[in-house]
Amino acid sequence: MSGQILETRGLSKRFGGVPAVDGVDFRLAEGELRCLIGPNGAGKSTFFKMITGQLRPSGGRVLFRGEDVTGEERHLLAKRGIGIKTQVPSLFDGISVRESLYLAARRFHSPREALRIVDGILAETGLHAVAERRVGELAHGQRQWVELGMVLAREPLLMLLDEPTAGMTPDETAHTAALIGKLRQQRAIIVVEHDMQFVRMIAEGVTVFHQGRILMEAPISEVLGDPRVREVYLGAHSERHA
Amino acid sequence: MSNRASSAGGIVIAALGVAALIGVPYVVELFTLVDVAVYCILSILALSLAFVWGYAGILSFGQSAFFGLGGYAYAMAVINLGESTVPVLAGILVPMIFAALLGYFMIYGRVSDVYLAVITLTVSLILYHLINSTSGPEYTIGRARLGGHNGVPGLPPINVPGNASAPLDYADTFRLSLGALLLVYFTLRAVIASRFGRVLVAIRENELRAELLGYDSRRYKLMAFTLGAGIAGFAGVLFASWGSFIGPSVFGIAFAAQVIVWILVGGLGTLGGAVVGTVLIQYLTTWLGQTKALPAMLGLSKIDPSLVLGIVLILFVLLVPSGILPTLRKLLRSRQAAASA
Amino acid sequence: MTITRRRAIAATSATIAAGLAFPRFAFAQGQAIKLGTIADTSGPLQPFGTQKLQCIQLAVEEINAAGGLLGRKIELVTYDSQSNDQFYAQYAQQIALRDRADVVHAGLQSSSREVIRPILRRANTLYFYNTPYEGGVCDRNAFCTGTTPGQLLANLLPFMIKKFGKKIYVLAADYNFGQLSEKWTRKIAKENGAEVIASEFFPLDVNQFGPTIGKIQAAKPDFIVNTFVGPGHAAFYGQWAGTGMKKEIPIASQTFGEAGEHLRMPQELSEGIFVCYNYFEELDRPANKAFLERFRKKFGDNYGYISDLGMSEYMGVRIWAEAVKKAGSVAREPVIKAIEAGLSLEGPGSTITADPKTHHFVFDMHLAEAKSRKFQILQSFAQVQPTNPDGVCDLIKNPNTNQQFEPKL
Amino acid sequence: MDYAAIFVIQVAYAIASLALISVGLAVIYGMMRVINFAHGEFLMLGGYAVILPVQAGVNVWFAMLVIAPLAVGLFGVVVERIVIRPLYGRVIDTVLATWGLSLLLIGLASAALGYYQEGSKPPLGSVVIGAYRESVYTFFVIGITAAIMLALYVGLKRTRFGLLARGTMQNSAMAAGLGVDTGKVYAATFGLGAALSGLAGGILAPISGVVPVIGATYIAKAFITVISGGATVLAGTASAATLLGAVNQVVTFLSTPVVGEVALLAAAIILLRLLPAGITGRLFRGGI
Repeated sequence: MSGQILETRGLSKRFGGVPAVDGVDFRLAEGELRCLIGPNGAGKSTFFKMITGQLRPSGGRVLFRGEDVTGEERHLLAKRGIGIKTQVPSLFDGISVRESLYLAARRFHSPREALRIVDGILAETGLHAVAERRVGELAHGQRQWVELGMVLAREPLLMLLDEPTAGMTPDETAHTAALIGKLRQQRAIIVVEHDMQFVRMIAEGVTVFHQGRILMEAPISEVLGDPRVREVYLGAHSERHA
Repeated sequence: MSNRASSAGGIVIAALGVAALIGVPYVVELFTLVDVAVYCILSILALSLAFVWGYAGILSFGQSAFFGLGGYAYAMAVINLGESTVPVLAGILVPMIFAALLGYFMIYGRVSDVYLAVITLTVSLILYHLINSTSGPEYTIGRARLGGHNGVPGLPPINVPGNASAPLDYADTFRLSLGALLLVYFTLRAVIASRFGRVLVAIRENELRAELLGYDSRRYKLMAFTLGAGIAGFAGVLFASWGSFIGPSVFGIAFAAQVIVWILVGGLGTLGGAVVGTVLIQYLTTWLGQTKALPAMLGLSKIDPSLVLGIVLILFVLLVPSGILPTLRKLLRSRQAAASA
Repeated sequence: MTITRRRAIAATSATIAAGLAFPRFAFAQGQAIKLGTIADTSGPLQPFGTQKLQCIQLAVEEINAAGGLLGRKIELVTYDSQSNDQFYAQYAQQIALRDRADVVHAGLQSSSREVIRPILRRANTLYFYNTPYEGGVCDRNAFCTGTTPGQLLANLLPFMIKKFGKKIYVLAADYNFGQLSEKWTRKIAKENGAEVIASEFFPLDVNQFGPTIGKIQAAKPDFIVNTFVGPGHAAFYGQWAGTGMKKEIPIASQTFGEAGEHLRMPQELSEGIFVCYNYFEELDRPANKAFLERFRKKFGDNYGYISDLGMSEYMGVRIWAEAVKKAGSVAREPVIKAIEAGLSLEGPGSTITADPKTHHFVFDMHLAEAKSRKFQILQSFAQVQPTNPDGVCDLIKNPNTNQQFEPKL
Repeated sequence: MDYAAIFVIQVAYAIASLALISVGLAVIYGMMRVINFAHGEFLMLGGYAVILPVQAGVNVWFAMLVIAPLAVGLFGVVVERIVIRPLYGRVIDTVLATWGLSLLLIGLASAALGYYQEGSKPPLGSVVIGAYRESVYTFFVIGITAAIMLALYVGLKRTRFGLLARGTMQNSAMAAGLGVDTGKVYAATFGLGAALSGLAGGILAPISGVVPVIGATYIAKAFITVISGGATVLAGTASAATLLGAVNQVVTFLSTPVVGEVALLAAAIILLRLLPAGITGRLFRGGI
């Protein structure tokens, strides 16, 4: 058990009777990188929100490093070492990039340490050119980087990344993939992605969500060849266009 | 660059303030001192809301209630004790405790922005109704009667600490008020520049993100709300001492509205704006209470001050939503840019 | 800032002065005498404040037209307190410290009086409170020219008790005026063998009386005594009549008609309400007719009603002017001494005479009933002494007294 | 026993008048998410729209049921166009602008009309209940409030305007895409809320009279009722008015009007702590 950083048991969330996440048993090992895929509305973001305390589960439990953290406050979960980059970037639009990163780093580090971390991240993400600009003025791709940078600055044990490359150019996407590759040396990461190319770039383990449940868990190559997955995607696809 | 400019501004303000503290009582007439003192006191109240609303993002529409609580706490204590040191502290602490309780209720209950605004305003009105119905002799704290609608007249002013027989005279009251204003202004500047203040601004910008980064936003907001209440209470103490009187109208909706107009006119998100807005609007309403010139010009028998306040409020929201100070700064900056181009 | 402010103030005072200047008289050089006043000419108390200010203006104008005082013109300095006691505090400081007024005639509600009285006492500025009130103020710096319970209730209540019975229900405004008036009512009722069976107090913004009307019906009093203040409370009369209780239980009021309510309300609401004041427009006296004529000439016919509220202001200014003449000085001490000599003055409603011990006044009281939108005088009481419970207030013997005495029950 | 009847009638009246003064605010807040701080002054205008015509000889029922809602409703449409529309989506700015409007209207009314309470006797006379008397108008207020709520329910549920309005409020982009003139719908909704406020002010005018600041005595109660009621216009207003009106009047009977009012406000705050989304926040999602 000590090998698991995150475990959920029968985790469920219902909205007005409709299940969005329905009895999910999920395990993630220390240092593991996992991709979550699945059609829109499969429950991936809801799943993330329950892990980070943004939503209170209707049922089931969340264990982080073996401790029950179900329904804990957001800031306490963050304190335990869970960091999240949300689907729509959640940022401090009115303040500068540098200040945003500093506040993220400063929470758990001394001022001197925080400054060092900020400089490192600015260099790593290529944001140093816009470090003094207000976050609200940045282009979409840059905003993604700022949020990613803020999650990194905290140096979490578990990183949840919800569609980190949405709105990025192919170059930026590749850069992100490289960065994630580097990050996984030190921590566990879960990435929600639609871009299969990207998934293939970064991950071996994939969990497929469908209608609030785990459809399958397997290496990427297997998942892509699975007829059920194809049906889920194509089915959902054709439904949307009906 | 802008940082350096603002700290240079700070030094100028500090220097002018100290010069005024020492010099002004010798050059202006007595009444002007009394007048300026009340402007300073009301500016302190405005600063408390400028901080709570502008920096912590808490829509405390009932900020004047803490001012009133401070004034009443001072009044009750000073009538019973005679010496003013403890009453002054009571006037700061009572509103802080009240705000801590109320704030816990609202902030930890995660009441939304607008509801918080309405609840704070309603609490102020509850206090108004409560205090207003305590005219009877049975509502007495020690030797002090709450007085209901009558208010509490004839209060002893603040005295030299430890010496009840040395009450402050008008010049001293002026020095105390201006000194307090400078103290509060620079304290708030320091708070805003500190980590605490920077986190507050981050929470105002995006509470969810701040929490996901591990900051307990509710604790920060509660602390800011409580601090703001203490400052407002301090202003209330000074006000009660200044006029020797505190009455229930400080809890009324009209006074609550005024404080908000001050902030809005001066500019939300600045401290200096709060002072500018207070002085302008307060001057305007006081003047309207005594002028005959303006109504005569317009062919009216008189002008109701609320009419003018209303027009000012609407015009600012529609046309100058960022307030005087930020708008002036912007104009100045764009002119500088044009000049250097 | 300071400079522009001063300029603005200078401009303002100039306008005030210009409005009052009488070109017909060339006044001796020397500064004008400053008479300061603070009146609620906006906000809910406006109907009272306007009347009071107009009476002061008339008195000042008449004195100036007759050559001023001691050869000097009176300059009226006016502030609008906007029905807010907080402004009374501010403007009282202003009048005393900046304007350095020679005398202040101000205050409507007892609460506003208690705000400015200590301020003016500290500043040694002579103060006149010209409003009927709950009585008991004992302060050498202040003169109170309005009626007190010993003059009003002490005549109204025995009449009501004799006519209707011994069970009284009191409805009163919830501040010191109402609170102390209720105490006086209980005291005077007891002295006349009657009893207050219940009392209710209402903040000034209360305008719904449904539950109260229910309670009154349950208590079945012989009559009601009210001390209502302001437009909110005036809604009671309509609700009372709407319930059909108007014909069942009569009302005696300590305040009705003082803002001319009987002129504007439907006649059936005011019919049969009993009051007792020291002045009514209806008083059949030549001096009164002449006064009303002068008032109408200045303010037009459409002014509403002048009650004892306005008349007290007029007489307050007049008796102060008389004292200044007698003293030959506008200074505080000689003026106080001149009044304390038992100064007396004939006015439109009554001769008023100073009571040196209490700094209150003696005058005729009249008991009246509202009939066809007029007050019909039923009975008059000549030269009634002001309230001085157990003679505790004696400013001649104890000039340093500074408190408001309350009735002992 | 008769006293109990009077008690029950007064409690029913308190509930009805609370619903009456809140319903206009509830329509505007519930459908548009605009907090109208000038609501009290809309009631005040409704009152004057009855008192002034009646003085000029107009029939009181015509003034109350036709002139007051029409005049204030039209005024609401103008206000929406000038003050509200430029600020859609800026919740706080709307609050501040309508607060300014509130002060402006108080100032205008006191300049133009002053504070002279005209006073009037409610029409319809009185009835005898055992040893007690009660104004018939009290029953009228209870009855007409029920009628207004019912009419509003039918209007929002069954008419084309109700459908358009509800659709626009839920998704204005979608409604615009379907060819609805959303600007008109907003104006009409605000106008409807204003008209209801005018009607309420008119109905209450014969009882409480009208002065320029009368809005202040209603505004806190109306806010609290609407917010305690929650998201739904009718169910929320009705349930909150019932609860708070009953608390208010029962306490008033037991003590004084002031304590009654404090009890109302305190009950509302406790309620909001327990149910932050209001009474109907959970129960009637998507209802009206």
